Parts: sequence; C-alpha cells; structure tokens
Amino acid sequence: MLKQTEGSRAVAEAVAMCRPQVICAYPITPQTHIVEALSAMVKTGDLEAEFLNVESEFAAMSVAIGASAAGARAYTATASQGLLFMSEAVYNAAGLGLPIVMTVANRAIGAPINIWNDHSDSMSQRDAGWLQLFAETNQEALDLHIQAFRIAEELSIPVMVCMDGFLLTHASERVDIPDPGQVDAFLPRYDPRQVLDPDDPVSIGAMVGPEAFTEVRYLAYERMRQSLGVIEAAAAGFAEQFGRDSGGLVRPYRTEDAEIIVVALGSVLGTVKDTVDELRAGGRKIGVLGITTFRPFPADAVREALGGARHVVVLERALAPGSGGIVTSDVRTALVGRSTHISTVIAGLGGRAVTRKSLCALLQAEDLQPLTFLDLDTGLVDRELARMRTARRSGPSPENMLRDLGITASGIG
Amino acid sequence: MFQVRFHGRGGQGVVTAAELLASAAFSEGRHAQAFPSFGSERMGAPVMSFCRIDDKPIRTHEPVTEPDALIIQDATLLHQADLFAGLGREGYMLINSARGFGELGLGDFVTDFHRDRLLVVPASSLALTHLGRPLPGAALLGGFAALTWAVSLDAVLAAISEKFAGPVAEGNARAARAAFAFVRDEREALTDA
Amino acid sequence: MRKPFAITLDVGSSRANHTGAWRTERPVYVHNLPPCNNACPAGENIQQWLYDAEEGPARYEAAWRQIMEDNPFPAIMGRVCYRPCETACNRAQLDSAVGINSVERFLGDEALRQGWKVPVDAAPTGRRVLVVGAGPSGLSAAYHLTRLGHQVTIKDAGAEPGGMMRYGIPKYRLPRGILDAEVHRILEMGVTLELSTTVTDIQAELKNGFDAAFVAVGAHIGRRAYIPAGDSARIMDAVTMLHGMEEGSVPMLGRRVAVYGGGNTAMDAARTARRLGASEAVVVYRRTRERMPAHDSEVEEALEEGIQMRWLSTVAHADEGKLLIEKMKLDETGFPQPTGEFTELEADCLVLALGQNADLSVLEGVPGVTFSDNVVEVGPDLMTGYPGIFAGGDMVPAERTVTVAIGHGKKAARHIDAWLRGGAYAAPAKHELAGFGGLTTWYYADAPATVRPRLEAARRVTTFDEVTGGLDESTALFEARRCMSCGNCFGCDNCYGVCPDNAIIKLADGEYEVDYDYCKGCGLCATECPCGAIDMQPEPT
Amino acid sequence: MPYQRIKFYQTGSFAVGNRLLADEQRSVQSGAQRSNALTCGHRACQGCGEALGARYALDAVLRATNGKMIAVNATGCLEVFSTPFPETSWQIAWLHSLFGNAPAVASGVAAALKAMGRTDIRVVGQGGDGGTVDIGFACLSGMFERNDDVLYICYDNQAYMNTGVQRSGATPPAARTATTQAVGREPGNRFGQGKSAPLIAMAHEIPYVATATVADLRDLEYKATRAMDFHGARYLHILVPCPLGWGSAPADTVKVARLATESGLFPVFEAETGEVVSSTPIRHRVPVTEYLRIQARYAHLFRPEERTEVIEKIQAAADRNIRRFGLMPDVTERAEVLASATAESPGKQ
Repeated sequence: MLKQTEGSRAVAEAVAMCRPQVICAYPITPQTHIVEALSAMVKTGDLEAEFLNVESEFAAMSVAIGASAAGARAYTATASQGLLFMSEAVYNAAGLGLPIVMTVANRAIGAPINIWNDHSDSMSQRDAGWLQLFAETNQEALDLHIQAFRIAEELSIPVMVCMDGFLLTHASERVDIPDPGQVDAFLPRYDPRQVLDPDDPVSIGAMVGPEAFTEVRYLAYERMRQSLGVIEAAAAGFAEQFGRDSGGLVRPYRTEDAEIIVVALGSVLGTVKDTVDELRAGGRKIGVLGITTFRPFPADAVREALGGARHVVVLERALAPGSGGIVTSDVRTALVGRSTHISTVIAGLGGRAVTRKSLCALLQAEDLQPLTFLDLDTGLVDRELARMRTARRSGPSPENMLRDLGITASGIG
Repeated sequence: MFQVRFHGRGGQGVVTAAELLASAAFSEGRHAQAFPSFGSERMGAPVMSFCRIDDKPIRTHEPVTEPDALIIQDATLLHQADLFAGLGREGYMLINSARGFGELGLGDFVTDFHRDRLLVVPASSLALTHLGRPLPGAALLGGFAALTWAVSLDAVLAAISEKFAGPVAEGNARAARAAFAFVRDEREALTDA
Repeated sequence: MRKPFAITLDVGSSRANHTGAWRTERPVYVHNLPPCNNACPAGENIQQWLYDAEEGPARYEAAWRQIMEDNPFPAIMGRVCYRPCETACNRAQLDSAVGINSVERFLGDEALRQGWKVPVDAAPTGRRVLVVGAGPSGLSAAYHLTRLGHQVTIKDAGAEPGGMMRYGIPKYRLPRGILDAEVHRILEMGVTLELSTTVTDIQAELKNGFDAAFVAVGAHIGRRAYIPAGDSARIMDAVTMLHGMEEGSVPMLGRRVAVYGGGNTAMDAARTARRLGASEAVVVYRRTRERMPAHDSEVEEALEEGIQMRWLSTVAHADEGKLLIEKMKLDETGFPQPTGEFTELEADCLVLALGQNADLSVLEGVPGVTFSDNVVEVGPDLMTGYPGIFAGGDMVPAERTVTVAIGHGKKAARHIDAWLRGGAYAAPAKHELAGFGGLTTWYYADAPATVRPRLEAARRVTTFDEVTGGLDESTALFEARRCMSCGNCFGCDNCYGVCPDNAIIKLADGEYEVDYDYCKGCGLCATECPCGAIDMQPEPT
Repeated sequence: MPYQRIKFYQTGSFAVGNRLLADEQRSVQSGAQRSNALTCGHRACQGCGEALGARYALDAVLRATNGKMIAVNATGCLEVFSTPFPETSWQIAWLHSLFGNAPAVASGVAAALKAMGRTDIRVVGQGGDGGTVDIGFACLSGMFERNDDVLYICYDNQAYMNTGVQRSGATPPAARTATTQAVGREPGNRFGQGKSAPLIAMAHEIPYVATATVADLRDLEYKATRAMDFHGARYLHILVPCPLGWGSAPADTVKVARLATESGLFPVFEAETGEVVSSTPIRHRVPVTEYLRIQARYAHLFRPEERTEVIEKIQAAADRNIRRFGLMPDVTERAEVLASATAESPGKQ
C-alpha cells in the first residue's frame, strides 16, 4: 500500500511486520521516532513483543544478545555515540553469531557534539563482524529491514541497517508498505543455530585460546564471504515476492559507458543521480555506483561495475583522520591491478548539505585532487590555523570558527 | 518540480505544515517530499521546513535553496536575514498576517514580483475563529492552494482529514476553506485591478 | 543443532581434564582411636555403640550387643563404673563430657526389660576351664571363655555370686535385682557355678579334668592398723561391716560413727552408717581432700548426705565414746607428718577403712607362682608362674575397680583361649588417638549434658533405695547424640558437600570415596570434617 | 527444603546432610544423585570458594525449578575456569557474553522466554564482585528497576581475582591487593565509604535480597531456593573466599568465611521489598582479629607492629553490623531459641 509517511514510521512498520519478539530501546537522536512508534504498537497490542526501556545502549545490545541466544527474534536501534557506547556488545553479538537486526540512524560522532548526519558512527563499527546495509531511500530502508532479518537468521550473523539520520529518518516520502502476509511468506520463522535450552543444554561463549582462535576468526571471514550470495539471493527473493528491486550488493546508474563513476552510499545517491543526469545532458560521460552492502565489501561486484571507468570518485560521508577515505581504501583494493584514477571526496560531514550545485562544479573539474573536502570554507580554516600558529592557547576551534561566521550552532540543514 | 520553504517558529507546526502539503500532493497521485531543517531549536526559535512536489520520483535530499514558494507562518520573522533567499522573480509568497505589505514594510520588496503571487492572509485569526487555537498551518495551506494551485483545496482537506481527527480536523478544514476563499478573493481583486 | 565451532561447547566436557594431577597431598579416610575407647578398662568400643544408640530404638539392641562384645555387665557398669571414659571425653573441652555411663545404663536396663540374650556361636572346644571366684573378674572371664566355646565352671566360697559387687558395694549404689539378672544371664549361657565351695588344691583341680584355671578371688580382707585403744572401745573394719549388711547381720554402730580412711570403701561405710541411723558420721583422713583416693562423685554424694570430713587427722587413741585425734600436716613430699596437736572426737564406734588384702592361700605353695607385697605376680598375659594358671582382678597388681576386674576377665579369657589352642594371643595394634585438636567443633551444636536425677538427700539417708536414677529414652538418646564420634566418620556428608571439585563420591550414607582423578588436594574436606576422620597425606613420589 | 536451624540434640553436622536426617530434610548436596551444575575438571584454584558457592547455588535453583533454568555469566574467574575451549564444566544451559552486561543479558533471556511463552524456565545471572558492583552495576540497577524476572547472584571474593587481585568496589578497607599494596603511610586499601551491593539492591525495593556464605551451605541453599519463590528481580550476594587473593590456606576457605560471619564483618540476612525480614544470629562471636590474622592480605595490620587504630576501625564496622542487623539476639531471645530447639523430639522425623 502506497503511503506518504516519515521514514522512521515506515521502518517501524516494516520491523513490526517482521514480528520481533524482543525490542530494546534507549533514546538517541535521530533514531528515537522508530522505537517510539514500535513502543506504541506494543502498547496497543498491534505488535506482540517484549519492549524493554533499558538504561543504556550497552544494555540495549546486551538484552538483544540474551534474547537472541534464548531463541527470540531481537531488534534494537541506535546512532552515533550510542553505537560507540554499545560497541563492545556489538562485537560480542557478532562473535557469538547472534542474528540481531539493528537500525543505525547515521549521525556524526563528537566532539564537538553534533546531532546531524554523516557515516562516522557505522563506519567505526565496519570491522565488528556485522553485515552493513545502506539505504538510499525510505523505501529501501523499509525493504532492507525485512531482508535483514532473513539474511541474519540464515547466516547467524547480525545485520546493521544504516539509514541517514534526519535526511531519511525525518523525511516524509512516498513508500510502498507491504502487507503482513507478504512479509510472513518472505521471512521464515527464526530457527536458531544455537539456543539456550534446559532440555538440550550447551555452554555458549566459551573462552578460546591461541589453539583455535585463528580458526574461529577464519570461519567468521568465510561466513562473511558466503553471505554475499545470501544477500543477493535475498534481494532476488524480495523482488519476486514484492515486485520491487531493493537491497543486493551494488546499484549502478548510467555506468555502462561512463568514464567517470562516482561511488557513494546512502541517501546522497539521489542527489548524485540528479547531478549525473545534469552532467550527462552536458555531454559528460559519468555514472554513479551505489554501494548497498558495505560489509561484507562486495569487491567483485564493485570491480565489475566500475568496469572501464577512467576515473573513480568516491564520495564519503566519513573521514579516517590520518588516512582519508574509508570506502576509498576498499574500492582501491577492489581495483588493484587496474590503472583507474581514484580520488576521494569527503562531503556532508555533521549534516553539511551535499548540493547538486557543488557536486556539478566538483565533477566538472578535470584536476580533481586525490582528497577533496566538498564546500570546505578554506578562509575559515586558514584563519583558525593561523590563530593556532600564533597562540598556543588559541581556544577551542569550533567556537572560534562559529564566532568568525557570526552565527550560533544550527542553520540550514 | 515545485519546491516550497516554510518559515516559522518552533511549536507553530512548521514541520506538520510541510508534511500536510506533501500528503496533499500525494493524495493527488504526485510525488512529494517533506522534511524539516534539522536543528536543536526549541519552542519559539526560528525554524524552517521544506516540501517538494513533482510528477516523477524525487531523488535529491538536499535542502531547498531556490524555493518556488515561501510560506511565512510568522510575520515577526520578516526582517530576519535571508528569509527570502533563493526566491525567484516568478516565485510565490504567502505571509500569515492581518496587515498589508505596506504596513509590514515590504512595500518596495513586493514590486519586484508578480503582484498576484505575493499575498498576506490572517491565518492565525482564521485558525482562532475556526479551530479555537492560533495554529496557522492548515489555513495557510488552504490559502496556498488558492495562491499557487500547486495542490487543490480538496487535496489539502484530504491531507487534513488524514492527519487529524474529530473537531481538530473539522476546525482545521474550516480554517483552510476560509483562507482559501480569502486568498481567492484577494487574487481576483488584484487580477481585476 | 549445528553448533558454532569453539564458541559453543557440549556440557560436562571438562571431565576429560583430570585435575588430580595438581595434587601434592591426598585426603585419606581414617579411623582414629576415640579417647573414651582408649580409657575404658574393659576395652569397650564406646564410640561405636553410641553411634548405634543415637539412631534410636531400632538400633538399641545393636548398641547393647556392641557393649556385650567386651563387657557382660552394662546395667552394672552404668551404676558402679567410675567412668574413666567421661574423664577422657573430648566433649568435656567443648561443654561437658558425654554421659556415656548413663547411656550404658539405659541400654543395660533396656536389655533386661527386653530379655535380650547372648548366643554362644563358637563350636564347643571340649576344653574345661576352672574359674575361682565369682566376682566381676571371674564372671567376665567365664562369659568370654564360654563364648569362645570352652566349658567353664566357677567355684566361689561365698553364698551368692558377685564378689565385691555384692559384698563391697551397698544396695543404694547397685540394686541386687540388677546384679542377679546380669549374673543370671551369664549362667544361662551354660556356665556351671558352685557356691560355698573353697578351692584348696588347685593343682589337683587341674589334674582332675580342668585344662586351665583363672583365679580371681579378689581382696576382701580388711587391713588392720594398730591403734592404741581402751578395752571398751568399739572398733570394726569396713569390709566386714559391709559384708555383714549383705548377710542381714546389721552391726550395732551407735549414734555417732567415725570412719577411718579416705577410699571409696570409707565413703560406703560412712554412708551406710547414716542409713543405719547414725545421726553423725565422720570420715577421718590423714591427708587432704585432693589426695583422697575416693572418687569425687562418691565424696560429693557423701557430703550431700551430711557426712562430715576431718582432713589431716589421724586416730591417736580410741576409747569408749570418744577418739583422740592428732592433727597432721603434709611435708614437701606430700606425706602427712604429726603436729603434736590433739583434739577429741566423740564417737560410739570406729570403722576402719584402710584398704583390703587378698586371700592368696589358694595359690600358696603352687610351684612357680610368686607373690610380692600381698599380690600375685603375673605376666602381661595374666598367667602366673604355673603354666595354665592365670590370675586377675584385685589379687593382681592393678587399680582395684569393678571395671578393671571385668577387663582382666576379658583379657584372661583371650590368653587362656590362645594358650589352650597352643598359641599366644596378640592384641591388634591400636589406632592413633583422636585428640580434641583434630575436631572442627563448630559443627557440633551446643548441648549441655543432662544430669541424672538423684534421690534428694533427705530421702536417701533413711533408705537403701538406689541413689542415682536412670535416663528416660529421650534423654538417653540426647546423650548418645552428643557424642562427637571422635576420629570416626559419622556420615555428615561435609566432605562430600564442601569439595569444590566434586571429588568425593558418596557410595551410601556414611560411606565415601575420594575421586583422585579430580581431587586437587586442597584439604578442605579434612579441615571441615567435624570428627577428624580425614587425614592429608603426602602424595607418593 | 525448609532451612532448619541446627538441632540441639544432634550428633555432628547439619552443614550438608546427616545420616540421622530424613531425606527431605537433607541438603541438595548430600544426595548421591545431585545434579552438579558445575562438574569436575574445572580449572579453579585449590580450595576455590567461588566454585563451591556456584555449585551450591545453581544446584539449589535447578532443584527449585525442576531443571528448567538458564544461567548467564559475566566475565571473570568463574567463567574462565569453567569454560576454557574445548571443555566446559557446566551441565546447564549457560551463556557468557561480556564482563559488564550479565544482568542485561539475563534480562534479555527472561524477556525472550516471556515472549515465547516459556515462563516455566527461570533465569539466573551471575558474576564476581567486579562484574557486579563495578562494571556491571548500571545493568544490574536497570534490571532491578525494571523488576525483570531474574535472580542475580554475586560471588563476592572482594577483588578482581581473574586479572590478578586488583582492588574492586567490594574490596574491604585495609585489604592488600595488587593495586592497593601494603606499602606507604596508609598500606592496603583506603578506608572509604565501602559499597554494599545488597543494601543498594534493597533500595530498589525488589522482591528479595539475601546474603550468604560458603560457611553455612545449608543457608546458602535455602536462600537460592527461597529466591525462586519470588518473581521479578532478586539478588543473592554470596561471600566466597579466594585463597589466592586473600592469602589464606586453601583448606581454610570455609573457615575464613565462617569467621567473617562470626565476627560480624559479613552480616547474613534476608530482605523483602527493601525490608530486612531475617538475619542469622552469630553463634560464637569472635573479634575481627581472628578473621584478619589468617589472611595474608591483612598481614600488614599485625607486622612489623600491630596497627591498632585500623583494627579498631574494622572492629567498629563489625559492631555496627551486629547492631544494624541484630546479629546478637538478646538473652531472652536466645532462651527461646534454646527452648524451642530442645522441645523438638529426637530421632528421624
């Protein structure tokens, strides 16, 4: 059923249709609307589940771990600092092979504290052993959650569905909400690989020493590789069941004959596609490759999709200080052995708008540096750098620069 | 694609208004997108929201920087910096006020635009009359329908009845109708002139 | 379930890890010798029969039979024994000694009530043994010899069996009904008893069909000391007096009686005098109370009955109606020395209780038999210098108590049996003594001893009723359960429970085994064993 | 299995069983067929109090739940010595996740069971004092506040033993640990305010809070069993001496615990919805020095010279406990106890 609704609401409805048995919630912007909606459904009885208001994100993931190990379908959502606070448990859930599904409403990480969108949070957990799926639209966010439970439970690996905070979670868009029957048909009952059962007891979470730890890790790596196929199969099965393309590994757009291909994740893809159309109209041979599955990284699919591109521009919503682009390094690995020119563009940090205007300008430029910060106010940073050179105690940079701008925090999204 | 920017103060329903407009467009089978200016603002602070309407899927997620229309929910914001930023010569603007542009100090400003695309409507007092509370959102949308025809009044009413229920829905609907009539008459007056 | 490798494990798999390898010391269950058993002159296995008794009525008979293994007189013991077991009892160091004696009495009386008998299981050996003297020692020997399959004949000069138990111990301490019943039970086993029969030629007896003889005629000749006395002074000796009581010839003592001596016989004489109507009974003794040979309980009861004591006093001269008493003082060696101070003591009669001598005539002239200061010399096997003639009881060097005599009887029986079979009896090696230090007494609840009911003094002095009553069943059981079972497991399950490695296997109640595959040797079981029945021993290297 | 006070006519010990007792009156641990939730072959130190306490507590719960139990374990000695790959000593459904999240994981298991309609299965969370009163404290408090149907058991050995005896929030004043060395002007742990997890648990007014030690194993069993009579959040705090960390003889593990209670330093009590409903009276009171002297972690209080002012402060703490929890019933009370005890008729009943 088509519906004009907020992204969070749409995701909440999709999650509800997956019939999670245990939901744990701890508030953090911009994820809150999702669990608020789920809480209401549990209260009204529309959703039969245990809803726990826990005391921290660390507890939220821990409750999910216990619930999943006991054989229940478990769900939680978080963002930003919350994801970092639960990090230890995030790794643990993957290590124990518990198919938990978690929404990450992508948001920047402080300091300085910043509630707006970028990908620093989920990127920080990219090696936690979770699958990471990035949604381009609210429709895809909704669809990915349904696929996530199926993939997670088939593989016994937890899945993180990443959707851009505010840009998607708070945006009202048209979405096609499936009917519960379809979801039930697509998503089988949870049949755990291991479960805490007094009638068939096991010890889960043993200490493993050097004699077997490498093997344990190898098996995790192997399962991740296998998961690529499972993800594609899930997407195919989804298309069959719902008549809609969603999920999968990567999404090429006008890449066939493209000389320049932009690689990006999440909601920015829409803006990039508009940009591509505009530049194509101007005769520039450009395309865009959306990466839906970031973990495991679909190297083969990426290499294939980037086919004959002369120049690959990786548009990143996060930064690895002291290194540069996080996605870029994976792309580079995927293209190893090719002469493709690869450049990184850091854009949209902490909620900075990524506009078609800026993108057009950027992608028309022939001499693109290896690393570019989109719409960087160079004057502002130069002044601050100068201050720092002259006075040791030059004060906190964020405040200094805001003073320069003559505004207080906020401003246009 | 038709892009609208709403200006108001926290608590005045600026976001709701944008969402109502989006679902109005949706009810006419069109694609729409509404989203707030994500801030940490609280009650009373100046805030914005956006709405896009198109016949094909809307892919971009950047904020509206070159609006086709502005809806000003609170006239006290008028002299704020860049309130009108990006509004083109062909643009529309609807201000919630009982006073004329002259009194609002916009006498000169409006002369650069199509005169019949810039109007004021006493949305708050209409809301007060019909809804009992000075929430101008629905009324402004009624007026907006009459001003731009970007969406029909019926679509606005449909959105209102989907969003609200009972007396609130009715009150908002009456306010919207009243505002629609008010703006329609104003435009006719201007075009006749 | 397709379990994830390494992260998920099958339960209980650690049993493959034998932690016994960590051990440097191993716990071992032991049986140590309880102090009560160690102290018992009759060699009773007290801890064992208390263990049986504490289980209640169902096991009383078993407890009694355990006593009967060593001592045929539980009911008598429960009245006249001076309880060296209770003196030794470890519990005395915790609150107060277990009332072993009263439990024994309860079991003894219960046996008489129920008419329990002792079967003779051994096949008849066809050997005949003569026992001279039907006192505790002789009867005990006869009992054990009979159980060993020998044919026993007892000859006694007296009119009734029992020896000192009858002629030395007053009724108020040992009712005759009890004595008769326990003696009768022995005779019933097929022992021949010939009373009023004095053995004159023991060698002849051995020639005429007896293969061995046990002589235990006791010591019943009152020792006389020279006391300057006027013609009309009334002086008699305690043994004769008590003996007379038994034969119904009540001696004329008068209103004021003085008893000279400090032993148990002196107490018996004084207390008997009170019962015979003496308004004043005074014990005159050369030393102090601490040095009195009489047992405390006896002295206590005497004092309760109004007996007066004159310490550090000797009788210098006896006259009609009065005695001349000289004060004494102890020298540094503790020996009493005259002071030359004299006082008078009014007394109608002086009873001498200065100890007894044995009548050794039966052995006089027997080749090889030797004597020294009025007792027969015997070897560790109680055999005299004449092969086949054994002796015991008061006529051999030892403490002169009923219990010791009974012990001699058992000991003699074993040696005689071995001798008859042409061998020698070797007593089994004793276990290590179970000291108080080896106990973990926290586990024993505070439980003060129950005191046996006593006839209140006023009534006592006028009658010969038994002074000390018995315990009823519940209190006897209470006493039995106060036993700490020193050095011997009583099945509390502590070791089984406290082992952090589940390395104690419980086979049945009170039966355990250490699982050395897993025991790490921490020693917790040994420390927490209440009764010290587990030792930690170094691992064999 | 109603917990019974020691009888006054008994022979020997009621600590575990006693052949004079009827089977139903005996301890779970006295049965030859006991379940051994924690079986042998584990790698705990010689004389480990935690291994002993854990087996008792979980076996009691197993019996109370007819074997329908799931246990969640925090990281720590217990977890490490019981489940080193490829072996586990557990014979129950058992899960280890992290150091600081056992209460939350247990809540998750309970929530799952509720959601799946398996409320016949009960959940136990367990951990050491570090995992409970320090790093896991927020999760514990959250579990209490939500009143989740979990029994949480803290095995308190008063320091981080797994990592080599470092100070924890439960380390008693003056005790020596690897991070509160017996050196300097104030050797050993500082005299802080202390952290009483049981009292904090009581402040949550959860249905049941109790303390126990491995010195009174019948009582420990009773408390674990009693806890299962309640639903909602329950807390059991068990003192488990650690020979390694306390510097006591492995064979003295139970004795040390006993002295802790007999001195009044570790009060044994029960509380329901925040109110103390019973406390175990001290049988033979001892001065705290008897408890302190046999532990090397307190050696600096006696050598080179006795630090009387510190010992007095510790004694004062013990005296406070005795007053606060009524550990020394007055004479009349004692008389009643004695009377009622002796009134009981002897023999198996």
